[in-house]
Amino acid sequence: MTFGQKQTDPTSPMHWRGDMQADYMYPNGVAGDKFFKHLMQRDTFLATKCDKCKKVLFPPRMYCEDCFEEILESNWIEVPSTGTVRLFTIATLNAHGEKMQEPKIVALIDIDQTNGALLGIIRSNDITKDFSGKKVKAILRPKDNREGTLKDILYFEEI
Amino acid sequence: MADEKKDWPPYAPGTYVRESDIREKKITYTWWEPEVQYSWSLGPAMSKFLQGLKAGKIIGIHCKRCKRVIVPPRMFCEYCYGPTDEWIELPDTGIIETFSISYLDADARRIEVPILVGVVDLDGTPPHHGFMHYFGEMSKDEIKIGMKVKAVWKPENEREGSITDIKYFKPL
Amino acid sequence: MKEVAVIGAGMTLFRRHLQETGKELSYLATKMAMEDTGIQKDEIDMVVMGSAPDAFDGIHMKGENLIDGSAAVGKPYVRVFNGGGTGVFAPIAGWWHVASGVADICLVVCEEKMGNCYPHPQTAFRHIWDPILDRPLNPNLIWLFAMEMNRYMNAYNIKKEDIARVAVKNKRNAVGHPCAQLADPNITVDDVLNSEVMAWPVQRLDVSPPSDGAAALIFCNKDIVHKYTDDPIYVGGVGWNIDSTMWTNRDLTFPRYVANAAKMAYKKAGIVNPAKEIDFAEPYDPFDYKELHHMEGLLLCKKGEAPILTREGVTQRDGDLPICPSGGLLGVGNPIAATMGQKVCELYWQLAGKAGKRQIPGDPRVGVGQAWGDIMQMATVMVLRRG
Amino acid sequence: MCVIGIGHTDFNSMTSDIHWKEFMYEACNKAYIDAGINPRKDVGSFITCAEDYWEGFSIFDEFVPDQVGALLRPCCTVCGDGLYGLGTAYMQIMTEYFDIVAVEAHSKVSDLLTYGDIILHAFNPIFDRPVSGPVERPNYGGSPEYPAESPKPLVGSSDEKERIHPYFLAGLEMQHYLKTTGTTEEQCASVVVKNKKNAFFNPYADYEAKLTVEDVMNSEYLFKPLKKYDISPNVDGAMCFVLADDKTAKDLGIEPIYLSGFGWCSETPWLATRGMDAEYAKKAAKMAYKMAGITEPRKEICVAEVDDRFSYKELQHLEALGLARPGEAGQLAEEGALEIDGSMPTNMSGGAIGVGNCLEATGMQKALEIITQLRGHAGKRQVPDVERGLAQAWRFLPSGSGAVAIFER
Repeated sequence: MTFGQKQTDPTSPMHWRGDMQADYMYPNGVAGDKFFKHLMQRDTFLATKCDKCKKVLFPPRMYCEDCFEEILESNWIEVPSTGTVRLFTIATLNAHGEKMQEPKIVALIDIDQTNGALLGIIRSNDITKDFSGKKVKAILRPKDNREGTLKDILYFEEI
Repeated sequence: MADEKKDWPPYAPGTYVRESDIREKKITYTWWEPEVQYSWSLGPAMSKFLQGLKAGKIIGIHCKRCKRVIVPPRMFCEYCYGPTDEWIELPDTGIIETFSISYLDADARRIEVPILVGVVDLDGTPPHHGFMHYFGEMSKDEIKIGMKVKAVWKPENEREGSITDIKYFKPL
Repeated sequence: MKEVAVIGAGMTLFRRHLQETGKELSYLATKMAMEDTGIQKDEIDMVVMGSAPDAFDGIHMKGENLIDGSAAVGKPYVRVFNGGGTGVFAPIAGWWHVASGVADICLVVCEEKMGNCYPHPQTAFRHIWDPILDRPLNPNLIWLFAMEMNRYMNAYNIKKEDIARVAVKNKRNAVGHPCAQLADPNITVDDVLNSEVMAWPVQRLDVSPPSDGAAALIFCNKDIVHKYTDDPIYVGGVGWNIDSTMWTNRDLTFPRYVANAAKMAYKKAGIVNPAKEIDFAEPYDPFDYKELHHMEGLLLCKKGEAPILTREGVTQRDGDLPICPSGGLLGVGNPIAATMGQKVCELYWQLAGKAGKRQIPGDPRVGVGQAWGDIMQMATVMVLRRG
Repeated sequence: MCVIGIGHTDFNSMTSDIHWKEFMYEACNKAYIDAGINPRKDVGSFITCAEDYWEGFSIFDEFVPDQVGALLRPCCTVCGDGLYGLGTAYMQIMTEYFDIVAVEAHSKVSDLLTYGDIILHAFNPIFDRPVSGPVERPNYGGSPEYPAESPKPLVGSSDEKERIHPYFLAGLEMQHYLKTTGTTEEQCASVVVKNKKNAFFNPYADYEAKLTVEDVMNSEYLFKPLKKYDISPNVDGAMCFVLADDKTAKDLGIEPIYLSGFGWCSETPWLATRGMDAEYAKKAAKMAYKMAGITEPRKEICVAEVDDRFSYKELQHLEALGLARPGEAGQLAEEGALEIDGSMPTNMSGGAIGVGNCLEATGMQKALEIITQLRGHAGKRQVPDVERGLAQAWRFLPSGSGAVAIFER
């Protein structure tokens, strides 16, 4: 026996409740700020191109993670807000592990003209469909409602 | 090299953001409120301690090898790494080990009437053994290290098995 | 065991809020250290990340999130953590990667983004307390240090103005540090004593501010150090030590864990008489009294003697034993783990003669840096020396 | 370098009767007694592997020393799986600062009420996390109050009501794995059947079950193609290992198990640019094999415990580790080659599917099984003549990091 005594009385206090609640304000970063400020004005995305490895990084970055070179102002390019579904899944559970009110199609979407991708929700009338390889476009909030976060992309839908 | 005599680090990269830039949305940012809740198991020692508080008692535990009375109690002694097992009821008196006069509350907001808070070194334990609590029925000018104090308990029907079953410690 | 050299360092601006994400801050500090050394990403074998609570950045497993900014994509990468002690512990971890012979070149990056926790990082500090014994009392973090400071003042009969001198010295030392958040060339002891009382005896100017920032450091095996520099700075010894979680079961007067960690490092560095053999020190100074407390813990003076040395000017930059010549946390800022920039990076810059306006006169050969963390219980110590 | 002592608690879905400090103490005490040492005198350094949000403290490191025996001794936290701790211990001993180092890892996940939300909290907050749902806390409570002069600045609010469970990412990755390797869902199901069966022979496993491939295939799709049984359930458990250099082990008169190789590696955290082929495991294995002098892993490794927190992960990892050719693992599972009496016994303990997902201790539980096998103490699940085994860890969603350790007799 590791201890001199163990808990044997199930009516004694057993648990103590607590939390680590706090609220977070994440600045979108130098690259992120540029991306989202652009998205507030236009219906297209921005991406960044690394001079060394020639990859078009998306979401855009201030540096290339592989080459570790800074990305210059001149290497920001505009790309369309469309893409191809690489992978998708039908999520049925919410974060508490309970059934969601309605299942959601979550997809990893390769953004056109880039080497990057974006997670997104696909809205469709037909949930049983195979979305792999399908072309989709981002549906954005009305311009006067955009706030400069990923929430400005409401969802993706098949073209 | 000549330039080594210059300031170092040679430059300080980073983009300063003022609080007003956030308020006025000059920079974009993302908001998130995580849901982070726990329900920690108490185990025998803490369960017994909280039961004791509910009954108006301070419960400690004895380590026979180290000849040490430990409060708050635990199931093992951190000095000899052996198990502890003999429960001891301690008096609710002690001396002020150290204290602070706080003009800030938990969220760093200013308050007018300061909180007197500190560590009580309980009687019947080795020196410097006790727990943190509030002090009351004394002014910020009267409180001092080494002062003898006694617990003021909540009425029995309001106690719920928490450290706050003791309202505060008052001068003895 | 391999001998380990420091070959480069970098750090960012320290401010309450910076626009860069944690990744981007790590990138800026890392890039600066790499340019200082003239090293490419491919030459780095392994990476160590030092970053304090996840609750500041607001990202669970935040070490994982910072990988790409720390030049660690595709490399062995590990994050170490012991609260405020991380600022010196991360370089200790970098040291053992090289000293063990597992890596030849190891990059250490420290990052902190306290501004993410909104409106104030104080919210995250609420969760460092024991949930059963302390949190129901609704404590403020400052209480902890006020209680320790009071105990220390009471034991040795120390006056507040002697403690305030530390804040004045460090905020003045920080003038000339390009990263500094709170440098002030004109601050006086009276300014500190008249500042707003937060939790007596702690006043507004006794405290270092929360900040965003990052720092980086590159360690190299002695066998290949000639490729990068002719004048390397070596790690003499390291030490770390932890005291009991139950801080109300300890005497807070003297930090015995700091003394244990210091003894461990000094023994390995062959230092017998630290007060004589160490030329300058960067003890951890999130509060002004902590610098004094830690000088005593680092065995640089007798118990209760640190305030006297400070009063006599011994600890000034041009004194016999300069303490916190960088400006410390009080002057430069306190992005918990990223204070590696004022602690270990500063040792390197001073010993390499690269400290610019902050350069200690004379020819410093041995310096000690220290950090302190967790709930007043963790000490991390690193001794650097000239080759 | 060798392991001279191991200790662990029982593994249970709930451990309401014991405080997490006492839980850690139990595992550590058992390891010290197994090694025949006194932690207060003999152990040079202590390492705990933990992450703050799993435990519920902003700085978990502060709550560690007392119960592991580290009072006034060198002690630190490594934010990684238990296997990262073993690697750290290896390096610390190699510096010649210490002879004996103790490594502890644990899961007390039953203390945690909001598991899904906490994994979501590990996602990139700007480009990934907002996809999962509303930025506002679904059940508001216990959070900061905003004074009138600085009201709460909210951005990104929407009409969504709930956040998606983060396991959707495993659903995506599984689809990628099935597509690129031609592995079938039935083959993944056979991994579940095997691991749940193995758990019957493991006295500390908590999720043993007698299932058929049909049972697994008939379980509902939660994150298509990921089904209910493909997902490992959570479990509480604590473990401690004591490591020492060869000379110290010899002096103690212990029959040691050697830690002959280890490696670890991280891929980019960006989901957008990360491949989904467990590159981290490939690189970590390469490093570990080099250190252990292994050139043909399939022949030289007798038993393997690989991360199987989702059934397809076991197959994906076996391929990444070079223990199966790309696309071959599913077939091996179907043919029974991964069974205890097969040609490449894998997850004899039951793995995470049979024992449970023990967070940062998952890799440690794998190493525990390998050491038990090497010692010949595995009872009915013992593989005969085990000379060398491999344990592998993954840092779980949403990361692309992992470690590999090789143990020898």
